[in-house]
Amino acid sequence: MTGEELHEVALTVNGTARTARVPARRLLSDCIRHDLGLTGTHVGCEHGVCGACTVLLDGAPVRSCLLLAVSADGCDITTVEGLAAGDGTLSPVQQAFAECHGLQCGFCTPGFLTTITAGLKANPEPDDEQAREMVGGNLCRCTGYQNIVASVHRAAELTRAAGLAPRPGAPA
Amino acid sequence: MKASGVAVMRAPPAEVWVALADPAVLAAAIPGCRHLESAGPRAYRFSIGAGLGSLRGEYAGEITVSEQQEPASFVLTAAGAGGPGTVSVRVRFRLTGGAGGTTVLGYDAEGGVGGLLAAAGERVITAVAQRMAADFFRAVNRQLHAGNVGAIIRRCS
Amino acid sequence: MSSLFGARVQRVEDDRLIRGRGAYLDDLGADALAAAFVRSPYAHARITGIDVSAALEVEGVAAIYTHADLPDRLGQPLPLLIPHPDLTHGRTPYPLAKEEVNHVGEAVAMVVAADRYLAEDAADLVDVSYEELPAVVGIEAAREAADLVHPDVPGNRAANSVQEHGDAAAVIAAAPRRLELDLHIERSASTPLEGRGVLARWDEHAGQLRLWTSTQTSTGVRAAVAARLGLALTDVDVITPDVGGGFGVKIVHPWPEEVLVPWAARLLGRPVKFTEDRREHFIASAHERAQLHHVTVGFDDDGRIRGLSVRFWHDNGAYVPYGLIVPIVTSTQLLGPYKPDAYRVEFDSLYTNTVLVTPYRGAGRPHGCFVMERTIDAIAAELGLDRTVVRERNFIQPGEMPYDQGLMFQDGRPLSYDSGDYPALLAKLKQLIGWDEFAARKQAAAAAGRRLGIGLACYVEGTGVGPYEGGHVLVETSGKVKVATGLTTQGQGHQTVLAQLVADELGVPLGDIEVVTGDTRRFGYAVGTFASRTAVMSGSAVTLAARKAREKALRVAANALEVSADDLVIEDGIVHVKGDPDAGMSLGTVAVLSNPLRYAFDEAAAAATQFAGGGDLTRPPVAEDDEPGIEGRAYFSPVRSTFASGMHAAIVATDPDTAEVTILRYCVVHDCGRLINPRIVEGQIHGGVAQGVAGALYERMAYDEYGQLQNASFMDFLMPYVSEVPRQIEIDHLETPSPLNPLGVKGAGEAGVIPGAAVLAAAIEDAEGIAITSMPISPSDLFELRRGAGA
Amino acid sequence: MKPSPVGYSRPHSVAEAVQALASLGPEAKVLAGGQSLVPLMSLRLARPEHLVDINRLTELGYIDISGSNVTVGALTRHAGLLASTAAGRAQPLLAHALRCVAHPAIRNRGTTVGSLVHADPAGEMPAVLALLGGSVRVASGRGDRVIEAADFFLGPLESALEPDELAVEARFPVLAPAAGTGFAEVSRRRGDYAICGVAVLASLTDDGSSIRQAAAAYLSVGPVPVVLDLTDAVAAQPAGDRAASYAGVRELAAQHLRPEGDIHATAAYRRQLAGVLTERALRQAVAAAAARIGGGRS
Repeated sequence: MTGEELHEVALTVNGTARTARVPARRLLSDCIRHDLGLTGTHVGCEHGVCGACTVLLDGAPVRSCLLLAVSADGCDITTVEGLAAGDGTLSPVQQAFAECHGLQCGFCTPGFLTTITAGLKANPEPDDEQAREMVGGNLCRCTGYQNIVASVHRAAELTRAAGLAPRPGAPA
Repeated sequence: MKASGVAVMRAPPAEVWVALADPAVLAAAIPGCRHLESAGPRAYRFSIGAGLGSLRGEYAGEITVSEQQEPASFVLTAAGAGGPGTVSVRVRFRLTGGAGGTTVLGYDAEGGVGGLLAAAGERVITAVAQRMAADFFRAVNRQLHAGNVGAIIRRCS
Repeated sequence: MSSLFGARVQRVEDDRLIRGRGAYLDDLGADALAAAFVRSPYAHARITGIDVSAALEVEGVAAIYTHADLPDRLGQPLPLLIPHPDLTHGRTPYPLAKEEVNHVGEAVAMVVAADRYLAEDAADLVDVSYEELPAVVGIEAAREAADLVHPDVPGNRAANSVQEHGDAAAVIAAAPRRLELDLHIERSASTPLEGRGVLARWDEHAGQLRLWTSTQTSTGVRAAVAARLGLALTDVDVITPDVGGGFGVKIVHPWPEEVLVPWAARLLGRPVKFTEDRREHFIASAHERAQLHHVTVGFDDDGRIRGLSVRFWHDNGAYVPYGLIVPIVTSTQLLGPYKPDAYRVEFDSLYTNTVLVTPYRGAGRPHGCFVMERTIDAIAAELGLDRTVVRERNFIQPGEMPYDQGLMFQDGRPLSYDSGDYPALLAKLKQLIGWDEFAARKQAAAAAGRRLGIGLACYVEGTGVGPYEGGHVLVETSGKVKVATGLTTQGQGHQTVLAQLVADELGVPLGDIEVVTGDTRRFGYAVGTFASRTAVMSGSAVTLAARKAREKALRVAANALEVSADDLVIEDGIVHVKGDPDAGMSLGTVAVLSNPLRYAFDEAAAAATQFAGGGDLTRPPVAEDDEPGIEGRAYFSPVRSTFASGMHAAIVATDPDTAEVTILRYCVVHDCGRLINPRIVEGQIHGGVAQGVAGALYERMAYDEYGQLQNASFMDFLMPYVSEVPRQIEIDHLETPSPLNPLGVKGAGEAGVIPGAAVLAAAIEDAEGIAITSMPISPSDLFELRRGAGA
Repeated sequence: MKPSPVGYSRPHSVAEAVQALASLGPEAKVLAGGQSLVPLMSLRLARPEHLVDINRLTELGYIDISGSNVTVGALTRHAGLLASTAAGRAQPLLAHALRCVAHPAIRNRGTTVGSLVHADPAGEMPAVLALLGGSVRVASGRGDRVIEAADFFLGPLESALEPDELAVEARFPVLAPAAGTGFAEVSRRRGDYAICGVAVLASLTDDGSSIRQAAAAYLSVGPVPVVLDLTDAVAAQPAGDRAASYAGVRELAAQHLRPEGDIHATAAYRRQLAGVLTERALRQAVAAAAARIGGGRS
């Protein structure tokens, strides 16, 4: 078998321009983890069910294991490493998870953090049903989800308190 | 995994029986069959490209025919393996005369897939199997209709 | 400084993890070669040939190994970890299949290549020819033994085991009333979100191996790998990185990959990594739970159980590396908080051509609880008594503690309960869920066309199993405290809990304490993380170690301050005279003084050098019976397990049309002795309950008759999302301290999962009026039961 | 679980795309959202030789509501269509069904046209297209053609597309004035493929007093979406009356559907669900239609 053709992929990851040369079949999750070395994004099933690999693609949560890196060329990607402020201050969602014991083994956590971050932008004041819906596509084996849902509410609270909530009508 | 059904063949049981025993007919009728050769009495070696939509794979294996009660019933057993995994199926065919010189061909298939295929989920696999069965009978019908049966009978005599 | 014992302290683990700075196995070894495995597509087959020539052509392939390539020690079957006299026919797998494969997914060849993509390409091209053999699938088939999994194991029977106290048969025969039940539990599995994984680096010059593995026992892996590769323990380091959940499956060791990967790394002189993918985890790791039980019970008109006889059959899969632990736990823990006059249990452990069976959170207890609680519900129904009344009448009373059940437990020691108050627990549970008010609510709902049901289940759980764990506490000259224990952690918050204990003992701030687990470089003697034992075992060990360090610190400080150690206290990292915060010194300084120096490396150190003066010049700098430094090492080895207990109750609604089951309320009362950190204990209960619900309503392993797992993906193996678990898990605690350890604690890790199937079966039965004897139960199953019952 | 080697091209126009498909032959696959294709590739169940990635064909990212159709371009993601209030108004069934398509993260990437071409009998959108009698416009070097829903779904995972054809848009007829839609499904977990699902379209007499016509489309009960005319069972049923009995439709569904059993559900249970869900979806549809008429009057 001869060497595969490599494709140049340019991504903006957590605000930084990054490039990688990868074969067409390289999953975005593997590109982020192994080609770019950002191992905070985890892979739990590689068939799009668990949500551990969720990253924000141009602001919207997607399963990075269900995308080919070549197909994401030119996109803006946010991973768990990009959630905290530049000075290291935890984001409201991260802080809420720490306060509410929203994680145990922590393996699925990055997928929840990215998903909720985008979810609260779209809906800053979720009721309980909406909070559960927000995390409804991510699997966690440790927590029984009780404290994850609590973390969503706490994060919304912290966001409001910090006045980080987008103005009504502002683009999510 | 189980599947049952009935197909009406436009020829009397005797002819259908002969057709189903003929490698040439099987080769033409088995969906995606690339190659089918005799491998001893009532046994054939085959290679097929099977699958649906995005889901395709190459398989090679053996078909054996047993429990023959001409022209009423027989059992066809097929086992194959390929890139996506393994397939084994056991089909009991029941031939009964129908109206206007037709044959009502009932089948009860029982099978399983292995390896990667098993992970595809039974939902998809069962669907694939049914689709292939339908195609198979349609093709056999075409063969019977195309007058190939006559030719078959001659070859057999 | 107020005590941290019992405080809802925030976890010290979390900061790294929520920043994406965790270091799980696959996050390591960017420079490593990748391993992929050729696995059997057949449940039972003879290997007639392996052709790797085409695979070797794949660019980037470093090596391909089959059993024929394995050196003597490595070519042997993997160890039988827990031998037992009743395990007369123990069989374990080869690292790579030799002549026969016994389950789909068994490793046949290992490919090592530049990356996992290329390794899988090559694995695809390894041409293995098989001669298929009849597969033995399911307990009935194994029992009939028309076909054999292992030709030299008659009846597919790995073991037959009997335990009895009293003459159960006679007592049952003499009892006024008698019932027989057949009860069935299907397979499920731990399925942590992170699969197994191992990374090995071989240092050619030092002749030493460094191994990272996602395990529940790093010392166990080290011992096994050293033995298989012919290395000294001192030449093998095993480090447990962050582990993405274990729940039992990672206590098994060594997995084939754990010996093959380091072997290949040494052979190739390159680091090698194996990261298990999801499909592999379903077909190549381990499952649990499948058992068939036949119960015969004799009782009186008050519902008091006289004699109980349980005959059950355990599906142990293709091999039994972990011995008989699961069925032994079922057969002993089945008794729960009850005390039949006589009890007999007999089980067969049977081979099938399916993935091997080893402990999954609860480890045999959920089945035992299901059997016992279903039996008691049946007695209540038979007598028309309230289900809680029958339980009360059979409870062991607090005054009877310690209570010896007259059996041998999984640690080879007497099944003797140390403490507990079951009547109090039940009272709390009835209060919490409103047991006595439910009848009215159910009636009202029925009038509105809704079907409601309530159920409860009780359990007793042996936790803190021996033989021992150890702890090491070191005070650095910076005043920071380094704590190490040998067992590993998978997300339970061990670092936080152990730090709380040490902080209390040493009087230092939580933030100054660092706890390391599962690193043989830091602590070489350990057993592992299982049986809810960390708080009991390592908690006690690090506490004792911290006390030693404290004594030493006080002694050194007393000398320096020229006061009696009895007059000293340690607060906020400062050793000072009681009531006089100024007359003291920092623990860091004490650490400096405890270590007589020739060379100064900083200001503080200078104070301990030989010309700094002070000290009695007629005595050696370090006394004969003393050691430099402020540290303590201690081991805790209890005489036997401590027994936690709990009771769950649930209210469900069943849809009359779709047979869907909705959990309206789920209540837990729980007694794990003294609570070190209630927040963490509640988190453990939440996760356990979710797994209990999963095992009751969603998760099963759907094998077909060919031994193919039909749902080997998260698409068809229905691990619950948030939408499938109870909205709220209501928890109340009772604390009956254990007399068996210095902390008075009991294990809490597995408790939540144990009564799940029993509680929900009872609630569904109550809603439907149809006997529920097999779990899990899907809406389709319930619909078919209704049809059968003509409902 | 990594895909096998695959070639890749990324056309920037429909013309380029169909040219690529024509030259690459039958083993080439179109990559749109990839939410079905990529996992099959990772499991190595799908091993296309070449991928034609249409994610740069932004010209196909449209939702056009004009006259009688909601027309959805091949690059319109489920989430985009779900978010379109205009589309929701013109054909409410789209939103009803889309909410049941997997989870938001999947809908953010998956395309509606892609899910039609994938032709999964358990998919929601094929049933919707079939019920509404919509169509799919496909392009190839041989020119464009429009395939009616009735001819589009050949079998499980098999649509009427030729290997060299690219589906460029799907057309969903808008909702008629006196009509309403309903959608109901039962899945084991929220977001899973449904064990059984039903979409219903019902129209009332002009005065809204009774049902004129009703039809249902089913997912997961056959190799392709099954459409069933319910009119006989419900015609002349009073629409407003909550107590109206729709037992007839349960009968009808039970008679006409031949679902299969699998590891999640027996055939009998599926048939039961088909009946129950038909009635539930019908009630939604009738209520919606009545509301529209009421709203129209006021």
